[in-house]
Amino acid sequence: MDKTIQTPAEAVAAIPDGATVMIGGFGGSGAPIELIHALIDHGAKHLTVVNNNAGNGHVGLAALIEQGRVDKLICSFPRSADPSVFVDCYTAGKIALEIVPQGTLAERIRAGGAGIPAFYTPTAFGTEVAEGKPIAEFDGRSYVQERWLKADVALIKGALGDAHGNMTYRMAARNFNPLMATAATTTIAQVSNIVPLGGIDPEHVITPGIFVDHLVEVANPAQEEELNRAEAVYP
Amino acid sequence: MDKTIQTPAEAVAAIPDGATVMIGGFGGSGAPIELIHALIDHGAKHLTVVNNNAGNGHVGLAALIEQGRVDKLICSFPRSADPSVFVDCYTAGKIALEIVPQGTLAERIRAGGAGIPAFYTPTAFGTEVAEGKPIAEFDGRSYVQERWLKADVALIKGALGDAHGNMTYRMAARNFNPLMATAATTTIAQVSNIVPLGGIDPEHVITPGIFVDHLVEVANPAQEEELNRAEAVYP
Amino acid sequence: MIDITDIKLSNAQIAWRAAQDIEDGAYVNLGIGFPEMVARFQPEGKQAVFHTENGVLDFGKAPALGDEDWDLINAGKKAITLKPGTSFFHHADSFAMVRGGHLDLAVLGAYQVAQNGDLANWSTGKGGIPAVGGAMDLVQSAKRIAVLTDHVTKKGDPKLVEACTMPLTGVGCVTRVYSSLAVIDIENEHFVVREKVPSIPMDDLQSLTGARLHTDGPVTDLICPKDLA
Amino acid sequence: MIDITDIKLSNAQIAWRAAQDIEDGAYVNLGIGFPEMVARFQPEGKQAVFHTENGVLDFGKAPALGDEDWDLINAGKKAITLKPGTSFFHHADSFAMVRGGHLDLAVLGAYQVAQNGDLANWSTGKGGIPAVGGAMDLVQSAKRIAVLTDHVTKKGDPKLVEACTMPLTGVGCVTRVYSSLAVIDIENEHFVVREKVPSIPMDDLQSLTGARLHTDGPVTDLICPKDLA
Repeated sequence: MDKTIQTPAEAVAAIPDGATVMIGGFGGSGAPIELIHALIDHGAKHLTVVNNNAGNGHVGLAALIEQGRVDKLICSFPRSADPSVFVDCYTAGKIALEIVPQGTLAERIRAGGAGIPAFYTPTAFGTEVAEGKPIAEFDGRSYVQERWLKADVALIKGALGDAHGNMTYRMAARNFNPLMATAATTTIAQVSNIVPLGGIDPEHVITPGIFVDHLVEVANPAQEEELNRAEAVYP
Repeated sequence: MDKTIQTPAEAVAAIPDGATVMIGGFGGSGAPIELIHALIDHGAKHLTVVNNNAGNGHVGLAALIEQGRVDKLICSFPRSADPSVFVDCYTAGKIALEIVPQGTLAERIRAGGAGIPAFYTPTAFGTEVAEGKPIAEFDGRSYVQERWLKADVALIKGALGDAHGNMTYRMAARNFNPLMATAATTTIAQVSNIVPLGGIDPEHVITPGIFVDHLVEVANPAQEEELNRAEAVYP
Repeated sequence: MIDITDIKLSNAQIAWRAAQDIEDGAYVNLGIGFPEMVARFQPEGKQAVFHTENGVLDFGKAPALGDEDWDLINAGKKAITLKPGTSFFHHADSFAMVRGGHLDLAVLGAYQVAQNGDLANWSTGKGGIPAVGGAMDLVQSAKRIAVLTDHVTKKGDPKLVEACTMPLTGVGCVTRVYSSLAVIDIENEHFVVREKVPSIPMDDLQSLTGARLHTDGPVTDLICPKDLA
Repeated sequence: MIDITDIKLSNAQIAWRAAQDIEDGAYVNLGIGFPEMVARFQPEGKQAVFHTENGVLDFGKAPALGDEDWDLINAGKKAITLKPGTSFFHHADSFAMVRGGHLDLAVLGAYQVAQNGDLANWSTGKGGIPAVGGAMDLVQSAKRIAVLTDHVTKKGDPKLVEACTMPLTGVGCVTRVYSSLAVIDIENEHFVVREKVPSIPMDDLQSLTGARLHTDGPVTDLICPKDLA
């Protein structure tokens, strides 16, 4: 078993039009820029994207949106230093938006990966975000029922990876990445280093290989924040 | 802030009669033997205990049951090499038993720690274990509603710990320990080594300190399996 | 009616047969006891990745006697070993793997299997102390559920039945049965015989089964190596 | 009616006052923006442990300009630093801390706070692009919810009101308001004034508030250091 793939282009080649794609990261931290750019080159369109944010500047997720590939975005916080790409698309009615509270977004993705079709949360009870959702009372308190969230594909970014798909992450770049790995039919990871099997201490594995389908090594990956400070534009 | 305590006896001294106590471990692996024995010495009774099993031999949880301290056990698998203590108590009607499928037990504890009052699982649908529980259909499949599980106290066992309560575990001794740490009002941990703050790499922390209230160092902790092979009896 | 004593497969042979169907890289959970033997018989070049509920993936075989580390065990509380690729995780993550449908296969024992795929393997329903462990999670969520079992009980009663009379572990979950006499798929609520030991006539196999056996194409000979350790 | 321009507290002073109430070892989440200033003003010997939604606990202050590592940021996407005791975890674990009631305190900004504790701080309801982030999770689950806010809007309208007119972030959740003029608890669906800046008469404070102010014991002087950086 060897889950490694040579290039980001090969890794994303099978993503079809209309796919639901989870993209890891919180802002630029943990965003798999090279995989997103490969997806732009690949050309898949009419995507539904799940991400915490809505992109920043003109690279990564913002570039995917700017290229008109995203029909719908499911996120918690579509603001950033420069959200102009998303704002323009949204204002022009070119992209649908589903706002999900951040903890609910995380838990819905975890539930998707963990086979929990629905759960109850106190979050958003009594707010317009909960409108239309089932409400139930437990021990005298009211909760909102939320459904799992799954995807066809997850694009994630890690630090170390091995041929069986075991992975680690770098600091706060962990965020949504390990969750999304569990909730997609196909999980594609870029890692800074592919190490030999056994190169990750079993105690330090964050994502066990069972959740990862393909890994590609991207040494010295781009950081969205740095690209934006350099005013980079993709493609 | 310093969460360390000098002895197991001091660590468990405030556990009251009638408490619900989660005890980590899967069989003997990860079982906090010294804390359980300190709890026996402490004398609290009418306890409800949550554990995957029901004790083995005459040490640890089996000893706690043998001393007549446990009114009710919530577990998935009350069998072991020598479950005679539990079997005798159960047959004599001295202990109540709630059987919970292992994954549901784990998820109920996680839900308790994560503020999820209820969730749906496919597990046990159509079986007698699901009798009386609400059933709901999602996407054409039937699921059982399960409630969170919380405790007054969790007794857990780790490898390294620091004064802020950050912890690691040793191999498969991890099991229920990190979950129970999150689901109890007071979490008491025994660790093999208390290390200086910063002594655990931030990437390798399994239980962040927010979930741990008290830590006690028990160097070279007893292993239930080894005690039983030596036919140990406590007290 | 033929005497099956000498023609039925041993547990090791049943486990061997089940092992032949496991694909390279498949994620597999082996139930406590007899199903654990499957790990011994993986064909060359077909390396499954084993999962154990208590939080270990991709572990190695049992250590030599005396080399056990009792913090490194499987769900049956037997000692296992590390190998390159092993990872540890807590119980909620472990059952996220199970419940989330990430396992390709779970291999379990059975008291009874019904033709609709219902499985009874956790309680005889006769009193005693119930103990379910992880079986109820596994049977509802792994992609395929294989059962390894004697074709009949020690008393000679069928274990493959029209409807289970013992308490269920899961409903409509079993996809294939490797019995001591046959390999039988469960399809559309029917038992479909794929293979049988050569020396048992189909009629006798039917007599030893509590529900109608169907065929769908040829029934091939079920032949296993004889001296399996 | 007194002109409050010169007597109201600066944001730094409000943050300073809030910081004085945080106990040693408290687990605290500071909202994006103005509430982040609270970390600067922790009293000697009272060291809170800060949580950020994006998966870091017990982190240090901002790095020097040019020393940023953009994989080490807070929820406001500002660079932070490691310190002994820092830990990383994923988003589901991070919100397990939040939703599970493990945070002692969340400190947030507000558009409006109602006397029953309802909070509106995520959307003005006037169109534009909604963005909720982690606020809805925090307000329903942290043990205490403190709001830092100007007492009135730039136009002079009350921000402490009988009932919120803007979309709610959470219901009945706010426990204490640190405003630019007063410290006000929310108890039994009432605003209870604990402290006020010395130079504002109670009647004027009432005039600047959209709901009835109550007292329950003496109202002490709210005095903050002047030159806070």
